[in-house]
Amino acid sequence: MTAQKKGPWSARLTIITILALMIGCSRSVPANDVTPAPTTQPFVAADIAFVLIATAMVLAMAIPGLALFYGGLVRRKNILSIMMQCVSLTGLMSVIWLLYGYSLVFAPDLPYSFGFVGGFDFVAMSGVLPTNGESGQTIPAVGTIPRMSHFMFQMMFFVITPTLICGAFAERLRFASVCWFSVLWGTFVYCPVAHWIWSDTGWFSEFNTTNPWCKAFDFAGGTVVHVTSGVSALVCAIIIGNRLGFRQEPMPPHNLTYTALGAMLLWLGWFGFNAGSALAANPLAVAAFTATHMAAASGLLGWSLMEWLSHGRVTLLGACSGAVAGLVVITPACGTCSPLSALLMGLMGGAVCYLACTRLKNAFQYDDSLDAFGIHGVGGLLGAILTGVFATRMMKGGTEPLGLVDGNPEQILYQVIAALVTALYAAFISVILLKIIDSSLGLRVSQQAELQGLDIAEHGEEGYIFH
Amino acid sequence: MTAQKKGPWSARLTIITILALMIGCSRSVPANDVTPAPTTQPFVAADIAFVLIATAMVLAMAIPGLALFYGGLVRRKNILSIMMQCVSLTGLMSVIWLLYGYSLVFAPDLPYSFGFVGGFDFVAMSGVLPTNGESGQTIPAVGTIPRMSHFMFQMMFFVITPTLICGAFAERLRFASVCWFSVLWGTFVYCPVAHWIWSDTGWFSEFNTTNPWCKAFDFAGGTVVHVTSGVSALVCAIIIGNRLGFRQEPMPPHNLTYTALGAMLLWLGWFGFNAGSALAANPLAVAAFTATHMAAASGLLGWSLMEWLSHGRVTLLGACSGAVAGLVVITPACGTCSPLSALLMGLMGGAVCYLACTRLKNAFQYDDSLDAFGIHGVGGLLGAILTGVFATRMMKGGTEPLGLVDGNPEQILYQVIAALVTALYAAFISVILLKIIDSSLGLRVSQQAELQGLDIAEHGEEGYIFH
Amino acid sequence: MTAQKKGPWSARLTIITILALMIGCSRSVPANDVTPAPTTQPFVAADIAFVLIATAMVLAMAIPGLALFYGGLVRRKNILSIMMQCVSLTGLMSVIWLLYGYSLVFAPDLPYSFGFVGGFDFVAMSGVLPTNGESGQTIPAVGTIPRMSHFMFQMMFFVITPTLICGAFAERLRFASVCWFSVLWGTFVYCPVAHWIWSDTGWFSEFNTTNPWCKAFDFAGGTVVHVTSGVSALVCAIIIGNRLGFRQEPMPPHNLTYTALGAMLLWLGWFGFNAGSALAANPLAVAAFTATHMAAASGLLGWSLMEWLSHGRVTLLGACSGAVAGLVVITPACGTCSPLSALLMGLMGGAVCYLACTRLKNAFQYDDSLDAFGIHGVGGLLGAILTGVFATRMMKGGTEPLGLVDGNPEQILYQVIAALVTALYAAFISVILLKIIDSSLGLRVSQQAELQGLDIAEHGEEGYIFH
Amino acid sequence: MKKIEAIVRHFKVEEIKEALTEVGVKGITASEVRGFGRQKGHRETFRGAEYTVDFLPKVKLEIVVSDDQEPKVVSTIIAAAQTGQIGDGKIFVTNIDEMIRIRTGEMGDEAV
Amino acid sequence: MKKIEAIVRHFKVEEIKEALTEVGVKGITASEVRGFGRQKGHRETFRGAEYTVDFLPKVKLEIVVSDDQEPKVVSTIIAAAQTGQIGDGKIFVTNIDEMIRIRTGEMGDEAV
Amino acid sequence: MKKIEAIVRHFKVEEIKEALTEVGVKGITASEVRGFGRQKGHRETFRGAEYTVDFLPKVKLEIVVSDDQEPKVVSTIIAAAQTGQIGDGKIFVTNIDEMIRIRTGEMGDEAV
Ligand SMILES: Nc1ncnc2c1ncn2[C@@H]1O[C@H](COP(=O)(O)OP(=O)(O)O)[C@@H](O)[C@H]1O
Ligand SMILES: Nc1ncnc2c1ncn2[C@@H]1O[C@H](COP(=O)(O)OP(=O)(O)O)[C@@H](O)[C@H]1O
Ligand SMILES: Nc1ncnc2c1ncn2[C@@H]1O[C@H](COP(=O)(O)OP(=O)(O)O)[C@@H](O)[C@H]1O
Repeated sequence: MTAQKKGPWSARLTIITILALMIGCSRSVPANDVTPAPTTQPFVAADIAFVLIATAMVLAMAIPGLALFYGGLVRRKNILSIMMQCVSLTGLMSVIWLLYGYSLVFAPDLPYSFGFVGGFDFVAMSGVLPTNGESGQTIPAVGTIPRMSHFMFQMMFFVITPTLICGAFAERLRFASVCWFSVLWGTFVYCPVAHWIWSDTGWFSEFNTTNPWCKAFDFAGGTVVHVTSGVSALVCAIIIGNRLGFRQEPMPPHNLTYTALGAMLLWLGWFGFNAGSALAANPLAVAAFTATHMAAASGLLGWSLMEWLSHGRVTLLGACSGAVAGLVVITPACGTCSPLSALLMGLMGGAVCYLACTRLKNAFQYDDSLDAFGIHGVGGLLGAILTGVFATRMMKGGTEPLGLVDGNPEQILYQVIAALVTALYAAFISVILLKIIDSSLGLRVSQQAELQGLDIAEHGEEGYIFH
Repeated sequence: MTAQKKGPWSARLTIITILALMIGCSRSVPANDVTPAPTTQPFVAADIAFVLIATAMVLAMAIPGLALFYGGLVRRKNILSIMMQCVSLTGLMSVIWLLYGYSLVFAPDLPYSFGFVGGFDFVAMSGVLPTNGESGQTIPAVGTIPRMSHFMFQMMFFVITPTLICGAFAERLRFASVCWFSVLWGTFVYCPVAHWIWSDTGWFSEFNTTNPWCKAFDFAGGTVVHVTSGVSALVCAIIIGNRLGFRQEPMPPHNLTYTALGAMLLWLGWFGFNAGSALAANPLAVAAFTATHMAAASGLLGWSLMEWLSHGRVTLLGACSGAVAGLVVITPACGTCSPLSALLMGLMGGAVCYLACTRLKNAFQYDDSLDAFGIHGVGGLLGAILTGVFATRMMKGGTEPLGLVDGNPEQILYQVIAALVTALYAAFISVILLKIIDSSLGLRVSQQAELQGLDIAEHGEEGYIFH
Repeated sequence: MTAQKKGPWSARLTIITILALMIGCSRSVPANDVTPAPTTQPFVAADIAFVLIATAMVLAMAIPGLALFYGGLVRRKNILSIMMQCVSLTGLMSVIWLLYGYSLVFAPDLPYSFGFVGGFDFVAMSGVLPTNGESGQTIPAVGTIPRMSHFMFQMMFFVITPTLICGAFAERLRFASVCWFSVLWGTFVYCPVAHWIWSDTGWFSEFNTTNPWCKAFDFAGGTVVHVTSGVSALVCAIIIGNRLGFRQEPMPPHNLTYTALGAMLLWLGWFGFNAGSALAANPLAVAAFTATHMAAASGLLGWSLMEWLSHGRVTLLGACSGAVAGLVVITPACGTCSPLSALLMGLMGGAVCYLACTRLKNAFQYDDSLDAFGIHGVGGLLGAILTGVFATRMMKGGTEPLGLVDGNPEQILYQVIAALVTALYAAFISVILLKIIDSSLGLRVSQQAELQGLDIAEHGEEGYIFH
Repeated sequence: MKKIEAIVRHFKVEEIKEALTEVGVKGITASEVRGFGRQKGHRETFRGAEYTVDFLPKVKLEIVVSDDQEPKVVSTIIAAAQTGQIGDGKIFVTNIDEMIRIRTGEMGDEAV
Repeated sequence: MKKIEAIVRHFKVEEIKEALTEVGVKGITASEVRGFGRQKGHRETFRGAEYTVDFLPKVKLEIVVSDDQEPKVVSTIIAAAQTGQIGDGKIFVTNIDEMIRIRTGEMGDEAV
Repeated sequence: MKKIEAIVRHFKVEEIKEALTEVGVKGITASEVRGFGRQKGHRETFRGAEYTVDFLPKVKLEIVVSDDQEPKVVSTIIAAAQTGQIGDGKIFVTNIDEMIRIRTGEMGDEAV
């Protein structure tokens, strides 16, 4: 672990590279000869409206939701650095998604990759953009919405996932390293995993009609988003090491009102995340919406219950953490479980994540600063498994039994396999990326910068000037 | 009024009871043999999309809207306690709504209750959830949306109403008492009143086609939400008594930026509350949306005008309070009045609530800490009456004259009766509930806790740690 | 420039006048004999839903978006004054829009005005409201939505535009003067310009099928909103003069977390602003949505890149400013340019606005306090021109070439003419209005009030009371 | 002249100010401090991390008075600030060499 | 050594700092205080409740200097801090027994 | 009695408090200050405007002790607060005429 800055040039290079790539790409795309020809345009206006709004809601989870949730938890001197990470990653990951992210996830398999990752068909939005031929404008579609709308909705997942990891290494990483890590992580972890689980040809994809290795349900990204980010967060916390003074001096949240506000916005935005994943304004979206809310409500109660039993009092931070834990747990299940099951899942999520963030973390003494693993990793894994328990055709329609309660116990196995493979893969790649970045740019800021706070040391700004 | 804590056990019992109930219910509901058979599924995707988004917007009124609006008004030492109440009640009331709240409001009359309250047909979402029979999935509907969507939309009203009351007893109540009071109040006040006014068989319901005692218009809940909560707030303020030091030392809002932010979010969320009450994306929703905005705008101007006339200057708190007052006043009327009438109603609402929050409160010296009565009670009553004045078929369609301006003066009488009966009932039950809670759990925190602030005393947390 | 207050009477008069006007108008409108007869009602529910939500999102840009973005940038002692301006202008401009604003923009030309401004056909919502005749309710339509919905959507643009200007004269203007200036500016600048560009008969309107002088593309208001407000902001900054102590003492933003939060909300709300301008939930809205997001993302990167090259570090304020700059630049173009062009436009917008806010302002030493000109003026002009470059039928459909890249270079000329005429007109009228107000009410607060801060001096309130 | 520094409870400040005004005190400078002493702190818990906050919010009042006013002022503060509970605070008295009113340049007792 | 405490207006701090630096002052400690004095407070209104805020925001500067520097420093502060309006603030001078630089342990005038 | 004022770094406060408790100190009053001195400030940039922040956040500890405790306390603070880097801060010692415990009215060394 080297602590000194490697000078701004590396950073400048980054930006220049991206810029070059961007211009290059935008030139190299002949916008009028897209091949994967979508012909009919079966658009449903209501679905377009719904997915667009849902897209905005998912973005609201990252900025300002997560920015505030995390921002409130750090010490005053690092508030801007965490907000900066959230907003900059939004910019950065969006561009990456446009350049190749969407393609790596949703394009047909890369040749000879054996379903590992998507190919380059959708690079730089080719095949996503409309085309104007002789016969008028042709707009590629996914279901009842333009593919561009699918592209945008999925982009927000790509934005928020690495941002979640920032909770693990808050208050000590160089900004340039955060950017590099996120871009590489998005490329090498998120894209393949999302391809496995959500593409038409993915190994674990329920949409893979030909030959899924093991069909896992992940309606809105429990595994794709939360297991990947949560497990990587743990790896980051361990490899990067504790904050200076961790467990010696108190490091209380500097502004719990922000954290509460952030949690509330996460709750609201999650409706877009989960219900929007139906990609249509239909009863399934309503079911997902309902399950989402009930799990948040009971996650809140579950965590509070644990606090009450152990300390005899409940905290706002606990209630908010519990709600988020409930939301994480329900994410993979919300399209297949009943609201009553959601209630139970949320409750369990709140309680289990409570234990992870208190007992587990204390026992192993890693500094997962804002509990990215404790909530997203643990909640994500729990949710993946419980989805196998509670999935039922009552909500999803169809005649096949889905989960354990529906009479299909082996689904649990599939869920566990998909989640574990994903977790191991994410952990493995994260280790490699961290090592590479540490030995080139250096991961951590200098000790002095860490004491002074990243806001001033890295960005030359202060959060609050109240005098 | 006893001040000492009755120990954490009572609180623990609460949670355990709820938990038991929850598990019990979720077990006892055979999800597949729902009776009230909805057969056709006339869903309109646009209405589903609209109502789902509106649902999220109503939730945004409670969290973070009200949490910030109220949070900014208390002293620094109680900021978390008020946010905690908002977020915890969201969790708690949502679960109650699922268990039996929705049923008590919207199910057919409880036998022998003479229309007082709904029965148990929809308990634990039976009759609300889809069913999977031989003939495929059947999804209960309300109008053009799934009943589950109606269930969710109405849930948010059930969540926000008791939360409004918290403004009256802010900064001095035990958290456990707030929870118990809200749950009982929701059960015994909100559910019956909402049944009277909104169910198909309610005494005052305009939807009661058979035999309404007196048909009152309450499009989005002026009486159901604001009169009930506002009047109960007054009762709470009086029975619970003043804060220590009230009228001796200044108790200025600790963060008016939060209050302003909260008011702005309330304004935005209210579009969901009011326009969403059309339960469809139709011209009526547009009319309600427009009336809502115009009343907020002129409520702001009305309150500011009064301030200008009495002090020669206007305040941000005044402008925000006026906007909220305008929104309260227009709530029952927004589906039946023209935007021009809305402008006048808002103006009157701003002015009248100004007087209630300044002159009236000063005259009677009750400590309605955040003016829950002054704004919601007074505004709600005023709105109920003015709805009888300004209701017009121009906006609502139809051929029957509706309100005074439309040539139907007696509507005012109906409005007054419904509002007054509701107000008296809410006050009466509130008194009883407060007495019960006070003699069991104890309502108020200890003097020492009140001086120290509820954040530390009740929750062991601090809002801001800025050093 | 006179500094002393002209007494509260002028202010009281203002309100009384508005009130009188309001009541007068609402009386004089015979709601049942509207003439411009809309007969068919071709409403599409999805479009109604979409435009209503978009309307709320645009409002969210002003309150709380801009209120926070600007609020964080001022010094602590002026935080409430800026929030007050945002929220009060929302109230005030909404009423003006109802009274005559909408009519001046969208009604048929005022006779003998030669297309300069709209007439009085829609005054006080006549011709906008539904009517109830023998043949049932008739609801005026615009496209597939009720005209009332168009009225509301456009209202929010009228609200936010003068609010943008407040950034230029923050921390030193009398509140009454801000109100008067905004109302007059809205009337004499916004209404004519919007008529030129967006009405069916406007000089520069692409919807003018008969005889446009020069057809300019301005999909969502780059020229109507940003050029007008940005250029007027520069005029205000120069005429009103610098803040006391400008360039002598530091005047750092007092709360960058608010500014970041505001920028994030602006980003989100802008989806409503831009995509909503399609007035329908169709692929065009998706395209506008996508372009909007990509420009924000690359605007952020563009500004950050410039910072990195000049200081070797990036700031949160820079990232947020860049995102907003990108959004401004894409506003006129979002309905006609591809997401890849949007990426380039945003990048250029971020970089150019960076130079305007740093180099240009420093060179000329005007005190455009919150960079309303630097971002909206410069970004608006740049966007207008680049729209002529990047407009392409690929996104918009049709067969005519649109912009330079599409083979229609002269479009750039049209864009420049429309933007320049608008800029000159806005500057000219702004000068006149400022002179009038200065010589009657007085523009600036007293020196003492400026030192004390406007919150206490003008409104008798404090933002934060943290002790 | 004497400088009297009093560390007191927040909610007593108004009362003390009024009592002091009555005995002729013309100026007070107050500041937010955090005090550690016999008064027990409270425990705070944030997810897993529990710790004790020992420094409790107090207000420090500084009042400069002429030597003869000192005893009166001290006893007034004690009377107004006392609750009898641990944590009422302390008063320190220091000698001041010189006092100057910036506005006028007046010095000594004139400046008080 | 002497400790010079000056209660001054916010917007004068930069000016004073620069003036002091010019006369050779090497260190200043500043803090936010609220002052009550001859300067009139302002009225605030929150819905019904109106009250006067008597404690106005000021800055306290503390500067320790050697005995001989004292007069110069005091006059410099007066010159820079004066506006002539009520509320300009006060300067108090106290004797300091000992001063130590924590970094080096240097004491007395060495440590200033 | 002596008043010991120490201007120290934020992250040293807990350590100092514990060290002082061990040598028998019963009370401390802490406050947030901003200090200007030899330690270099940092540059901040806000869009076009760049400037230097010279006043850096520090904590001021005030401890009143009996005369004989003074040297021990001072050396304890130095030991705990030192990092050896510029900006460690200063200690000032002043004589206190009188100290009173508000709760009981006890005076002098009794009140410490
Ligand atoms: N020796 C001391 N030096 C400086 N401040 C002290 C000292 N002792 C107490 N204080 C201040 O007085 C406050 C009250 O003291 P504490 O011991 O808690 O109660 P009491 O004064 O009732 O004995 C403390 O919070 C601290 O701010
Ligand atoms: N006797 C005093 N003791 C302590 N501080 C004082 C005293 N008198 C004034 N001050 C401080 O000086 C500030 C200015 O004093 P004030 O009487 O308002 O104006 P002026 O110094 O111009 O006469 C006050 O706000 C207060 O902080
Ligand atoms: N003469 C002084 N008077 C008052 N405070 C001082 C003085 N000199 C230094 N200080 C305070 O001590 C702090 C540290 O001083 P500085 O010169 O930066 O480092 P060092 O003490 O290591 O030499 C300053 O930030 C300031 O608060």
